[in-house]
Amino acid sequence: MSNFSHPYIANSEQDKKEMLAELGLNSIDELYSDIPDSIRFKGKLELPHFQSEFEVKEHIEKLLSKNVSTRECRSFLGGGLLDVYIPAAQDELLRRTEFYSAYTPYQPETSQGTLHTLFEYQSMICELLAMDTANCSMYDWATALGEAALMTARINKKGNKFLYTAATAPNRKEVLKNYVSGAKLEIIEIPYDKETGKMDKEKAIELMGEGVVGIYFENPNYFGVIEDEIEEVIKVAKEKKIVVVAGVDTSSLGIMEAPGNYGADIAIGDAQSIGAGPLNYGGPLAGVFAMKFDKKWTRQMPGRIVGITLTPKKGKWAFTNTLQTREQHIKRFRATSNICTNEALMAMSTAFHLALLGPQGLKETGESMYYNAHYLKEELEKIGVKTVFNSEFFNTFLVDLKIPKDKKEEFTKFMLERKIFAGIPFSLDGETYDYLITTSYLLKKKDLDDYVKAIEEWRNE
Amino acid sequence: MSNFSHPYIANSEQDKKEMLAELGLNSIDELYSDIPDSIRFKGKLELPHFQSEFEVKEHIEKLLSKNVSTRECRSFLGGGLLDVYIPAAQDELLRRTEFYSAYTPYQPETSQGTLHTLFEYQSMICELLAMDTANCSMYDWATALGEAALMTARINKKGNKFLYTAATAPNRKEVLKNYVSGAKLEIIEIPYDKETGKMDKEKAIELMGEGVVGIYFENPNYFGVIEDEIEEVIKVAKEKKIVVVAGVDTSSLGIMEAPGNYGADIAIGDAQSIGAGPLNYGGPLAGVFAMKFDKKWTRQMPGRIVGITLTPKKGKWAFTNTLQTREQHIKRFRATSNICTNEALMAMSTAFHLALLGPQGLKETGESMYYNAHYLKEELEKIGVKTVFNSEFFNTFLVDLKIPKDKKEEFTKFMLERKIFAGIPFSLDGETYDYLITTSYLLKKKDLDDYVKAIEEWRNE
Amino acid sequence: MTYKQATYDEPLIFELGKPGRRGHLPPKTDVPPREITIPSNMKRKEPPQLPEIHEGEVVRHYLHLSQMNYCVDTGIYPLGSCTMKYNPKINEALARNEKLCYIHPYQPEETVQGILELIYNLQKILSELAGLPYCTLQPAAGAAGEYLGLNLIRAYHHDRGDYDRIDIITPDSSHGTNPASTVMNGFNIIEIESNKDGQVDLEALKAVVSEKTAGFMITNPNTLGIFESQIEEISKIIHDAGGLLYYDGANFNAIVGMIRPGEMGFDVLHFNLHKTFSTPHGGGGPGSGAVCCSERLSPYLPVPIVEFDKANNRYFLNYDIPKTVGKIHGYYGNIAIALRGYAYICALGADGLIETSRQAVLNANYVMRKLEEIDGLVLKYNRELPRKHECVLDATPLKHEIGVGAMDIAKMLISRGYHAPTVLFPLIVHEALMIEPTENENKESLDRYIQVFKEEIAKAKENPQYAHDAPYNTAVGRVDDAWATRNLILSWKMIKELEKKGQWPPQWPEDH
Amino acid sequence: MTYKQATYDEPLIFELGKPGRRGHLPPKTDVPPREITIPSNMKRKEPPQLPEIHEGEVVRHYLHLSQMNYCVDTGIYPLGSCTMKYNPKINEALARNEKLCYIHPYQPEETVQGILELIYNLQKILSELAGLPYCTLQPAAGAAGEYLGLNLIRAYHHDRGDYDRIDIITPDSSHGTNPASTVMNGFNIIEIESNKDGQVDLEALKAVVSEKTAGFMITNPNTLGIFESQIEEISKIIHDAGGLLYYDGANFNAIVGMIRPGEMGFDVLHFNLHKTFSTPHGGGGPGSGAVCCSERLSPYLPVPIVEFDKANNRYFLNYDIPKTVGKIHGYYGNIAIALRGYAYICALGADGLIETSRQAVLNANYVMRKLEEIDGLVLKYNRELPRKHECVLDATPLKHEIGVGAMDIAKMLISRGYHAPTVLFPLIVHEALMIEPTENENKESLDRYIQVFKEEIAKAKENPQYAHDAPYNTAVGRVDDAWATRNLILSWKMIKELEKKGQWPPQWPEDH
Ligand SMILES: Cc1ncc(COP(=O)(O)O)c(C=O)c1O
Ligand SMILES: Cc1ncc(COP(=O)(O)O)c(C=O)c1O
Repeated sequence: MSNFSHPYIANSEQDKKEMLAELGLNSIDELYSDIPDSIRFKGKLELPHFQSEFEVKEHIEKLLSKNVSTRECRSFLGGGLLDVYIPAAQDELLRRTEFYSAYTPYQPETSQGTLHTLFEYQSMICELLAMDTANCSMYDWATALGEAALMTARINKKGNKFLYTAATAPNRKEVLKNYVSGAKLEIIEIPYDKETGKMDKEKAIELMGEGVVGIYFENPNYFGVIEDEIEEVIKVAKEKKIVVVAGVDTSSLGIMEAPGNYGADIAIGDAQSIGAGPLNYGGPLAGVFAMKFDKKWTRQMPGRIVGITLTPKKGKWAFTNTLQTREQHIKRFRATSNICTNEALMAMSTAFHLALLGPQGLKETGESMYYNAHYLKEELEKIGVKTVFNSEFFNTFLVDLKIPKDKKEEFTKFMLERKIFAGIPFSLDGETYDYLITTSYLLKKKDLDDYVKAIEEWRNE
Repeated sequence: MSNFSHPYIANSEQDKKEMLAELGLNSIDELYSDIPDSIRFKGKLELPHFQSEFEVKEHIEKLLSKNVSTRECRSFLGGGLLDVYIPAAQDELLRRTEFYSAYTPYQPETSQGTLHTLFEYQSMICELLAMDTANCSMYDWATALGEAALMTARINKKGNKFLYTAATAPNRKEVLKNYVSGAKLEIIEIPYDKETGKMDKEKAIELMGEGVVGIYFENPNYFGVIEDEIEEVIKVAKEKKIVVVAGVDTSSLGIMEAPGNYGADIAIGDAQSIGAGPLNYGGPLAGVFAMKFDKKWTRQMPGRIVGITLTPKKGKWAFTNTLQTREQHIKRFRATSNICTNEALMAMSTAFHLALLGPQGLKETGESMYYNAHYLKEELEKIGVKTVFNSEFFNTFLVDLKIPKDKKEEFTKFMLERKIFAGIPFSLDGETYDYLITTSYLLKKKDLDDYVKAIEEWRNE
Repeated sequence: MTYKQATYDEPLIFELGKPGRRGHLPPKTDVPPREITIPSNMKRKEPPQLPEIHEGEVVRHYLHLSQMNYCVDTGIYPLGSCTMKYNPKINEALARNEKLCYIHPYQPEETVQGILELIYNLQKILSELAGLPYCTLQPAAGAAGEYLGLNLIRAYHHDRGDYDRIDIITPDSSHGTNPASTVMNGFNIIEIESNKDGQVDLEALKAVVSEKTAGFMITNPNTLGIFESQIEEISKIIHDAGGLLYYDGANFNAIVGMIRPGEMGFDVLHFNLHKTFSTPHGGGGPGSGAVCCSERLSPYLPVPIVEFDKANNRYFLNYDIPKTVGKIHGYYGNIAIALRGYAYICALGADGLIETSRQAVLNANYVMRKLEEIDGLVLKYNRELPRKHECVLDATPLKHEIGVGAMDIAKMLISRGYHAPTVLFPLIVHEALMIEPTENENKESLDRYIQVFKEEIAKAKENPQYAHDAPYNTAVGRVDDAWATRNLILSWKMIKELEKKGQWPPQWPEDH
Repeated sequence: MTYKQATYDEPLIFELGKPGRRGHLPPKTDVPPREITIPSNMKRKEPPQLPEIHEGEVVRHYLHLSQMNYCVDTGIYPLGSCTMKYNPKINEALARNEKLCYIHPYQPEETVQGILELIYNLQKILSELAGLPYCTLQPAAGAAGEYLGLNLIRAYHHDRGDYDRIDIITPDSSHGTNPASTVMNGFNIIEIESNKDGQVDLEALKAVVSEKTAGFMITNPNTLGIFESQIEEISKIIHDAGGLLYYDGANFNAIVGMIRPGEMGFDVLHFNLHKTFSTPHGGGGPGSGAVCCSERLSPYLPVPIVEFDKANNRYFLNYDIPKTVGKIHGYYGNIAIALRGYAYICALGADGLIETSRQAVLNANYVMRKLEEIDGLVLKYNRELPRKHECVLDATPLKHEIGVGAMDIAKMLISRGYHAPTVLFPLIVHEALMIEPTENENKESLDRYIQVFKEEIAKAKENPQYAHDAPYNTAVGRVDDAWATRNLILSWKMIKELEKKGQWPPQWPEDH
């Protein structure tokens, strides 16, 4: 390894020699002398290596070139993620190394940039959701759901049942299941109404019996259906001190009501849809976690929280991580969550996005999506294609395509040839696929018309 | 224009109203009341407009998509520009808004970033060229040549003739001609030797008669030929106090001698080849202008210069624009040049690039280019294709192709089909084209082999 | 010497806006507007009170904030356990590729072959480094990796009908996430004390091992920077008891290419790509906590795993893992972060990665030996032992002597424009200063840091109050953490409510 | 109120390196090495003494420097005549497109149709705004545009056999580049005094006009921010005398879409895309100084001009301009800058551009009326006249009263974290404070600036020394420009030589 020199390594051979001399050593090997020889790896590692930055770039770009992006192929995929546009100003801010190459702000006095921005993120989330307090991110919506379930059990010590609706996204259900397994929390599914796609409210009320600590629903739910008949369910939950957790499509909040205004105690979701970042093949995302303020409850929150505090200079308040005694680095096994590294940069990115978008931008993007989806639905109906559920929706609906299992791949290809990602296949009967269609604000009339045309062609084939 | 709101405009309608009220005005129109109605434009402007940033992006990306870049097609084009690789770290620094969105540092105390970096640029240029002082950029090599010619006339007041070699790049000749026209400077071409492609030194010495203020040559010259027989010419110039101006390919300086070490008084070139920036279809570039230190001469330099100075705090020196009394904003028509806005950011970018590259990197890129060119030359010779001049060269040579005028377009297409930009066509006889070939360090053996194969195919067709 | 952190009186962004200003014009559909028929109970009544600011002012606001933030490109950032290494800029550039940014996790597989290949390659690389043949990138961070690892351990025991293994053993030097993940995962945690060498006490370990032992979690080198040299013995004790071994790979930057935990009998390991493999920390995240495991744990891996179908020359997402523990992330993990780690590995190769570790270790030992000389700081646990990528000094003597502890030292360092070490962690060293310089510092940088350390402690000795009043040149002076917890002002909404009650801005206590 | 500019003791980069360190590994050919047969007199003997630093430290060095630099995203940057407007970030992103960056000016035309179309579009747009049908983007900046414009004027006269027209007339309020370009171009300059309204004195103009008049150069609005309302009369006087009219369009941000100089008889005009159309100033450049001209000057345009071949539906570079003045740039100008300007125009459209101008004018007048109220500052020239995008206040009364002039005021402003106006320019106002806020400031920002202006002048009145000692919170205190000129230390090489002579670092004079 003599004369090894690399841009990622600060010291030269010369430095190494000088430092070893000062330490009275002959070789760095001596610093490894305490490691038993028997466990040293003596083989040759099989790893890629490129001689220059340019070649690394070429290699990775060549790999990525095999992908087809939603900028090349019209995407009707949603399911919790949204094909957003990241304004250039947002990306420029994200590229500030002061933000992205900082650690968790353990020394607040020299980290006000991160803290101040995260406080703004928390605040914007609260404004959007009509909540009082938010943490500065979970990994994603799915893990936020897991954490929320666990938190309801910490608040409601006398139970171990957590209700959730069947119209929850399948991937989030999976994570929920995994997250509650340790806490021995039993999760119980509330069915949905086969006609409307909404939560079956009678059933929900029935299930809210002994030992239920929390109830979760999504709005709009996974089928895109707006849950507009939940008043009674929430009323009962409140009476029984069951914590109400709402999962919302954050991108809907320019035109849809905030969960805090219809009774949610805890609201979760993903900030990706409000511009935390692009799709990134599903990560990094930014799990939103917000709640109504209650001093005791807040102390049960998972994740990092930034608060305001005083400095020695009168009048000069500042920001700091607060309630750290809930966290693993202090509380170890008594912590409210194991989360340490979170999605802070994505949270900051969300603040940049929302600051640029403003209330008007949020409203406009919501409207665009709404117009797109409703236009598409009507055009599909004109060619005789119906939606599975006959309810109000925002930007997503389940379209009654009934593609047989063995035709699914052919259908995908057929649509791909027309530069369309057709939607998320979803099987109600186990035999055929309907498609969950989401219309982002990037789609134009022509894209929607092309979709309808493609479906028509498919059916005529 | 009511309720016009745009991200590039700070005030809202509300602000406008408040401000107008404070000014006692009813409308902004009143602030234009002094403009005669007769000259107001009353038509409708025909300008493009897009409703969102996304659409602007789409529009411009769609335009650019019609280009074929040197990342898609192997480029053998040079002629003063080099297909460089810009390290990601350099671009990140260039994206620091503190650098790119600052003005000329008129208030040095709050602009040390720009000044310090420009001083480093000047210093690196001096190290490269073995010069003592450099300005912090001209527009490009061509205008640097024009300015250099004018400067020699300012120094040598008693003449009006400026010599330059015929092996100067045609575009630079054109600019030179234009720049000296006002000063009534006569420019005289020194022919080159038809065998070697070097400056005809006898002729040069002969031309260095009465009234000659400066002499200019390029090294390697436009044909890629190394001017290694100029000692005598320089000696005579020195005796006659004729200012020697050398134009150098800056990318050669890792392996080629610095002009300051073989007698140049002024050295010019373009920093693009040492990474000021990518090709950018020819601009922005960064004209290098450096010279040996001579207090009097330095005061005749064109362009902005950063120097060191003192601050009130003992021991704390700092940077400031110096010798400003040469410049147009102070000296008006007595200024040494009309240049105001220069290419400062490109100069700073050059500093970033050279700081990253270091002496080793500069040497390696030079070597890569040298190896490439010499390999290519030999491989071409193997198929019977010779170079026009039989001299030592760096990374560029003129290859004896003799493509007839009426075949030129066909040849271009033929090479394009093989994903090759064939080089710069150059006609020695006015009837046929030879090609000036430059091999950047981005080319690999396979690219060179493909070039040779293509030529072979062409000749066999 | 002068250092001043940029300081702006920057308001909350909510104080900046004015109705009607626009920061960005988002894309709009050309489908004609229509009535919005969202039922009134679910229709937004009050628009959210987001700021209304033009683009230039948004940029200014966050530019100011950014300059009030220390980062690894500001200077040394030797947070122990955090591996604050340089984040190569090429990685950031590559992560902006549209064919990474704009691909949806549910796209047809034939349209994501590039990213699947990259994920596959990275899985293979990490397996190669861990010496464990299986890998998933699904965990979003290290703690999630631990959680998953524990899932696998439980699934394994349960699958064998072994439901009684509920104990996870870990040394008291372990990172806080280890016990937190353990308990969150439903296990019982047993922490054993470290011995005088700062290593696992084998006797203590033997004493707690039983038929209830599900597994053992260890970081190696541990949070003291000490390599657990008895790792083979530990491995044997646990395996003999029927337990499994979890390797917290957060400290892998000390040993890349030199030790492969799989070869020491470990069953499962997580990597922190945001430590060892240079992906940025982002002021707290995102990370990427890839997990590698042995053959016997592979049946339980989360779905999907990226595999290669040789016959069809095609990468695919394998959901067909019947005994899978399910999912621990909504999709496949932080792929855009993983890509950065992959780029880093490609740039260094095996030799480069090994050299990186060696340099990180050299730097840590160099700093340690120099700082040890300072009167008031001691190297707890066997001071003869070389440390690996980090070391932990104890300022307890100084604290006893003049009342200046690790936190005061931290504040004095940041006054000077250098970041502090991790302080007061690991908990087993009371006034811990945990220093991990990484390979991104050269000798001059370390010497400067050592010098500043010495100068500041000297100043504190002369005047302890100087230490308590630090920091000085940062954007704000020492913040009052206790006040924050007592008052809990956590959002603009809460501020507005305080304002209504006349309680904002806050009153400074008399004695403040 | 607190403001501190970031301050680091940053050495020259040459002091940082150490042999053997690498900052970047450049691409390397796989062609085998060979002996380098460059003749020995032309072979490099000593490698250039460039720094040797690893990537992380290079980034740190320039990061520190960047934070010690004020920019338009730091705050108001009201440099009169400079139009420091916001540089939209989308423009920077677009300029990174590989299909812009990596195209060579000598590529076959069929491979650059995209950029040619963009250039063509922009030429048309600028012509539309100027009211002049021809356009070239070749000039790299405004001064180069002037130079070219003068070329055209000369070519025109010469082409008509009119060799005696050697005078260019310009008001004394003109920008320094106007006379400089004039003389550099071989013309004789005649500067005429402004009248009491700060406008061209028609009588003075008539007095100097003659058969030697080649042309007239004017900025409108002029550098006082005043619109030359007699522009038609001027135009007539010059044209009647056989001269041509040059419009310095650097101040176009006041009048976009409202006035088209071509319609007022102007023959040639340059735009500063780096002012009016938002392209960044880059600490001094690059710019882009597009020139538009009338039919009669078009035969002399520089080669090549981008044109559209309708028959073949193809854009091309037209070199076939027999009477061309040649070239004033090596290639086609600063194309990557022009692209930014084009993007800006596309984002605003006609209505947006017009509104931009109106807002810029409103802001300038607002500031002017508020600052006028300050005792010690006066608005020279007709104070009734509204200004356009900028205004010029004169601090001469203050200077007389307490010895505090425009430069002192500038230094007090930068102490507070706001950039100063242009000072001591135009030369016809002695203690000039030339303020151009642009449309990128909102009312709050202007009010803040006005407030700071007032506060600082009040402080100066209380204690003039405070003003002379400013600035305070900047990275360095007031620099000594005279010392710099006397000592001329212009490169690291010169420093090394001073060092050898024991003259570095510099000695502070006793009285300093
Ligand atoms: C030793 C150790 N283990 C685990 C973790 C947890 O990793 P993460 O923060 O990615 O969840 C850390 C990170 O701080 C660590 O240092
Ligand atoms: C009025 C005026 N004219 C001409 C110029 C010169 O333009 P440039 O700096 O682009 O050469 C300027 C720029 O400062 C200016 O303000």
